[in-house]
Order: sequence, then structure tokens, then C-alpha cells
Amino acid sequence: MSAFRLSDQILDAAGLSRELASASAGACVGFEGWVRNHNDGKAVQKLAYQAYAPLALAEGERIMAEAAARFAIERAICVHRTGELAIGDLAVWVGVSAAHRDAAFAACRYVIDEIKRRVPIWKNEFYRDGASGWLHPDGSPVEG
Amino acid sequence: MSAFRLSDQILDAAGLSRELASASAGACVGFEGWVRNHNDGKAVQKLAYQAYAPLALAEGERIMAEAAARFAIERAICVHRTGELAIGDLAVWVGVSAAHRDAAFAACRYVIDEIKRRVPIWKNEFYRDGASGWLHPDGSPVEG
Amino acid sequence: MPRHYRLLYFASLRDCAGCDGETVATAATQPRELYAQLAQRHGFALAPERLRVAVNGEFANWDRALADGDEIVFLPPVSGG
Amino acid sequence: MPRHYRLLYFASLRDCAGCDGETVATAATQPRELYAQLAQRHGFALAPERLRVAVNGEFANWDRALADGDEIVFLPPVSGG
Repeated sequence: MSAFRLSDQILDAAGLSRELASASAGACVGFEGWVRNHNDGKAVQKLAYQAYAPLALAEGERIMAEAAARFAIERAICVHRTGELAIGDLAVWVGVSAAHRDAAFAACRYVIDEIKRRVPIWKNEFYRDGASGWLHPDGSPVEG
Repeated sequence: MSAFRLSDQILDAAGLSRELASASAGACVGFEGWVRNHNDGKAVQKLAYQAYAPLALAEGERIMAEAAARFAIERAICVHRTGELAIGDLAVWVGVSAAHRDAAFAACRYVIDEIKRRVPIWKNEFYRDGASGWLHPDGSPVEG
Repeated sequence: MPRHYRLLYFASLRDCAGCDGETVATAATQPRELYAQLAQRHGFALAPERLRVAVNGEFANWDRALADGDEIVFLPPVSGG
Repeated sequence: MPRHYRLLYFASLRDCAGCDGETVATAATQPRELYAQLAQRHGFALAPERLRVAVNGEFANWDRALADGDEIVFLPPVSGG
């Protein structure tokens, strides 16, 4: 299965984590991005992700290959949600196993940073006051 | 329940992770230390952890409090195994939730580094050649 | 003779265009020219400097030569994660 | 009059002493002196510089005054995680 995946279903972190198992790995670092109930001072009710899937998958896979080339890791997987999510839902999961923890931490951080920076996925936040808005990576609103 | 715990039973990472949930948290970073099948060029068959429990719990709890004071985190938990473990078993689990990922990564790394450096827990590796040995933090053997 | 391009819209551009995608017939031969036409038609406020371009599922530059039937996406600043 | 201390052993010191713990009666009044006696008796090879000391479940220094009934642990270099 691909190292980078999109899913419109609830993510199973425990099941994904099992795919990282390796008898020669001594460290596993996981990142979970959860839907937060606030952003930039506004109360968030839910959110929705859109992805340009073919390019998101290609760019995500490039990032995973970069992480494998830069860091001494064993396995790495990232799955990003699409569709509607509620507060507390898992929006993105990254897991990396490695012989040693330095590489696992560095690679996990690299993957989530690059995913957020480069992969064509967009977040629409729906606020408690009824407004909604597409966000920039810095959390400020995008004007159409 | 305490933020730092010892357990002589198999750790349930998914269950522990659920204890970190918080509607105001946007990031969760987890570290898992697994029993590796090799160390310092030697084939490892299994290992056993001993802990001086009262001091391990007190020192572990101090480390968790330090992490909460230094980083903008929501919740943090660490559980360390004692007793006999097989290859692939989860030896130590650290989980940290936070509003933002910078704090979650930094606090998770801080906790595992300090646990390994300061908490009175010792690892005895049993090698495939029949030998065994207590280890220093740097992985070299301790002479009694 | 005009060429036909398949456009896909995401995020704020989708809201602004009022559709997920459309096929346009135009004399434009590269993305820069094409975006200017679409921005005028749909009222897109995002300047090209804020967008990236993808052609047939891969990133491309603004001056790339387009071929009849290409799938073109103007990508607003991303916000995954 | 000798004092009684409760000693607990871990890791390589436990293997070397051949027991988890013991109660000793001694004239030693601080950890440094006590460890020297135990090292001689059990053949501990670890120098005090490599160890830490705990008294009654908390870290202590080597020159701390010990009281009758104290629980004392000489801690080899740790290797958790």
C-alpha cells in the first residue's frame, strides 16, 4: 500500500500503527492532527477538507520518499482525511518507525511540515457564529 | 491517574492515547520504544526491565511536571514496562497533546530523553548466543 | 481556432466560480493568460503570485505551453493538516 | 553501637550481591563509607562516581548523614526506554 493516502473515512490510528512494525525498529513516533474547537480566536464547530486527489497523492508520495532518503527510518505512513470532520476527529496521521529515536522524530516532523506546506488539500472551517472560511496555511482566511 | 506510570502488563497504546483527548488540542505526538532484535551488533532474543519503583515514579512524575511547565501542552502521559519483554513489544510509551504541534513534538522528545537519562530503570538484554548483560544508557555493558 | 481545456476548482476558487469544474474554449495558450480570463469572468480575487498551477496532475509553471484537452488547476494556498 | 540499614540492589549490583536486598549492621554513618564496605564484601566493581545514591526513596548525596532504619539504594547507570 502507498505510504501516503487519502481517506474519506474515520482513521484507525492503532491499525495504521501496526503497519509500521519491524523487528529491527526500536522507536516509533506518531503525529495526530485533531480538529480543534478554536482557531484564531473563533469557536469552530466542524470543518471540511477538499483535496485535488491525483496531485495530492503524487506530492504526498514524493514527501514520503524524501523522508526515507533523508533519515535512517524503517517505515513511514501518512493518511489525510477528506470530507467533513467534527471536533476531536483525527484529520491527519503520520507514523514513522526507525532503529533509533532521533531519525523517527526528525522524519515524522519533516513529513507533517511538508504535507501542510505542499500537498493540495484545503480546510474549510465552519464557525459557531454561522460563518465559514477557507484557510491559509497560517490560519488566516483566504479571499476568493 | 498519574502522568507517569509503571506497568508489568502489555501496554495498550490506543487506550492510553484516548486519555490525551481534548477539544482544544490540535496536535498529539506519541513515542513508542519497541524491543529491537539487535543492539551494538549483537542479536537480542528478549529483555527484562527492573525498576526501583518508588523513586522511578517520583522522578518520572517530576519529568512530566517539568514538561508541562516548559511547553504549552494540554496533557502528557508516560508508561514504562517492567518485567520480561519479547522482540517487538512496547517497552515505553509517551503521548502528548497540545494546541499546536511545536509544543507537542518538543515535550514528547523532552519526556523520553529525560526518562532515559534519569529514571531508575535498568534493561537486561538476553542475547542469542546465551549471554546477557545490563546496559548503560549508551548501550555499552555495565560491569557489576 | 480555440482550444478546449478542462478546469477544476478547489476551495475559495470553487466557491467563487460556483462549480467544481468546467470546460472552456479559449485562445489562451498558457496558464497565465488563461487565469486572467477566468479571474475576470468569475471575479477571482487571488493574484497569480498566491497560486500554483497544475497541468494534467503535475505542478507546472505559468508560462508552460498548453495543449488542447489539458486538465488545468489553479491551486489556492494549501491548508491541509 | 552499630546501625541497621535496609539495602536494595538493582541490575548489575543485584547480580553481584546475589540478592534483591539485605539488612546490614554497620558503624558506617554516610553512604560513601557504607558503599566502600559493601563493595569490598560483595566485590562490586562500579566506582562511586558511576553511581547515584537514594535514601528512603529520594536522591541523596554521598556525604549525607544516615539514620538507623534508612532504606539505601546505590543506583547503577540507568538504561530505561
